[in-house]
Amino acid sequence: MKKEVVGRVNGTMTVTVKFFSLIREAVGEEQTTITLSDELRTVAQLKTHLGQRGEQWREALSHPNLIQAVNQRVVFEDQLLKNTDEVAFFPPMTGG
Amino acid sequence: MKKEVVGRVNGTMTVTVKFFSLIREAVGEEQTTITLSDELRTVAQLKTHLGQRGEQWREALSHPNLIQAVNQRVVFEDQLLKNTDEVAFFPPMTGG
Amino acid sequence: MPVIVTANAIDPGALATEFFRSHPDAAVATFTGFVRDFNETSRVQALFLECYVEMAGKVLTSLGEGAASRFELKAWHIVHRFGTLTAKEPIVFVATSADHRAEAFSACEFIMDALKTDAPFWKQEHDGAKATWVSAKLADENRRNRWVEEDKTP
Amino acid sequence: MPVIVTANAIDPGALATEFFRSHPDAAVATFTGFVRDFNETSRVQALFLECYVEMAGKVLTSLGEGAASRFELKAWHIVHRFGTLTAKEPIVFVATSADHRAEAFSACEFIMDALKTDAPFWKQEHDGAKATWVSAKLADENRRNRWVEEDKTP
Repeated sequence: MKKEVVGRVNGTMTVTVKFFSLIREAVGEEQTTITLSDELRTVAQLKTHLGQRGEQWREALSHPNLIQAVNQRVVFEDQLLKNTDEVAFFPPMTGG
Repeated sequence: MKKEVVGRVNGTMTVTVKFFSLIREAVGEEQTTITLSDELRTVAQLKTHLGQRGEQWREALSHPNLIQAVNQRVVFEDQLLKNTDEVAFFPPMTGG
Repeated sequence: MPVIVTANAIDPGALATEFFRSHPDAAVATFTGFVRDFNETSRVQALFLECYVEMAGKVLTSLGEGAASRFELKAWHIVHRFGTLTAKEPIVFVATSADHRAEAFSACEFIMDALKTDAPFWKQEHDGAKATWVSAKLADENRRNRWVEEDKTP
Repeated sequence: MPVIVTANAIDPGALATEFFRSHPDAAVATFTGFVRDFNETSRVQALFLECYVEMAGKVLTSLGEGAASRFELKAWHIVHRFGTLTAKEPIVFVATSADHRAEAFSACEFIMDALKTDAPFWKQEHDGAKATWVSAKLADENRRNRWVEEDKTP
């Protein structure tokens, strides 16, 4: 709650993006923060945006088996993002 | 082996018969010894023989679900008996 | 010894601990049965579990060896109690280990299903007022037969 | 707490002992997974298990609650390790208790199958020379889908 209010006061809406396993290794980061805009409101748009960081990013995020989660739930690409959402990208899971 | 030799020395061939659960309660005995003969060579003949001990015996041993084992293996009624065999009669099992 | 048939109390926690220590294979399944404290009609205060001990040892060994061969087990253990038990006491403990979980689970369930219909134990429930021999269940017979059906498939 | 996701070593013997003590229901099934000491091509010396911790807790809780409702469980417990493990160390422990063994077994196997494909853990095997991310298996996907098929039956 508090976080969201702060975001609005600052006039920006942000999401935290996390990367795991192969995707984390490919992009070379564990976590980043992205500011939402009218052109950046869905998971698909977030992927396109991050892909502009370089070929490694574009390849990793266009992997056909990539899974995306918002607030710890697996979602489709057209999922709308809102302020303070936690987005995560990772390959198929292999626990147990 | 030794037991079998002793049986033959004595000139008799015997089987031990054990009863369990409902069958044990119905016949009022846990165990008995029966001498085999030309007319008493199969499990079916043993049941008929024991049935002569009384109505309780006859009823218990003619129960449709009765199971018979010889030397700890479940067998059919036509199983041939030999000296020192261990025969057992019991109802369907309910362990586990 | 992979089979124990005993009139003494069994400790499934200790049995599981020892099995895990001895057989840390990729997949380990266990099953433990405890005395019910209720039946269809009343509260169960005690359970008398009659056993044909010599035959029980043979049958359980044969079931374990059959499961080991059929499901490619690395190890297995079957422990079955008999005598007089009170509600919530452990009756039976089965453990199976294998390279893959499907085999460990199937073997453990197969052993339990086969044990129910093939191992010479008979339950008598005591509710204080009376003692009642438990009837064999058709459901158990049907579960047992699932594995026989599978035997027939080519 | 029915779900534990931890970087510390887990003790399946102690977990089983505690579960049996707390939940001596008629039928109790457990599954324990240990680190393999081999893979398709070589000896595994260590396993790095990466975890999205916040999501793992949510997913495992949801799986446990789903299994409890679907299989009428009396109790359940899921413990999953992450971090760096050596060969033969325990990774995962699942326990389920129910009035009947079919439900306890099915729930335990369902949780394991669903956990393999739905819980955010990633295995990386180290054989000394190199580190290899483990690929998701089609067999696991198929086992997971068995339960979805069943969902559809009337």
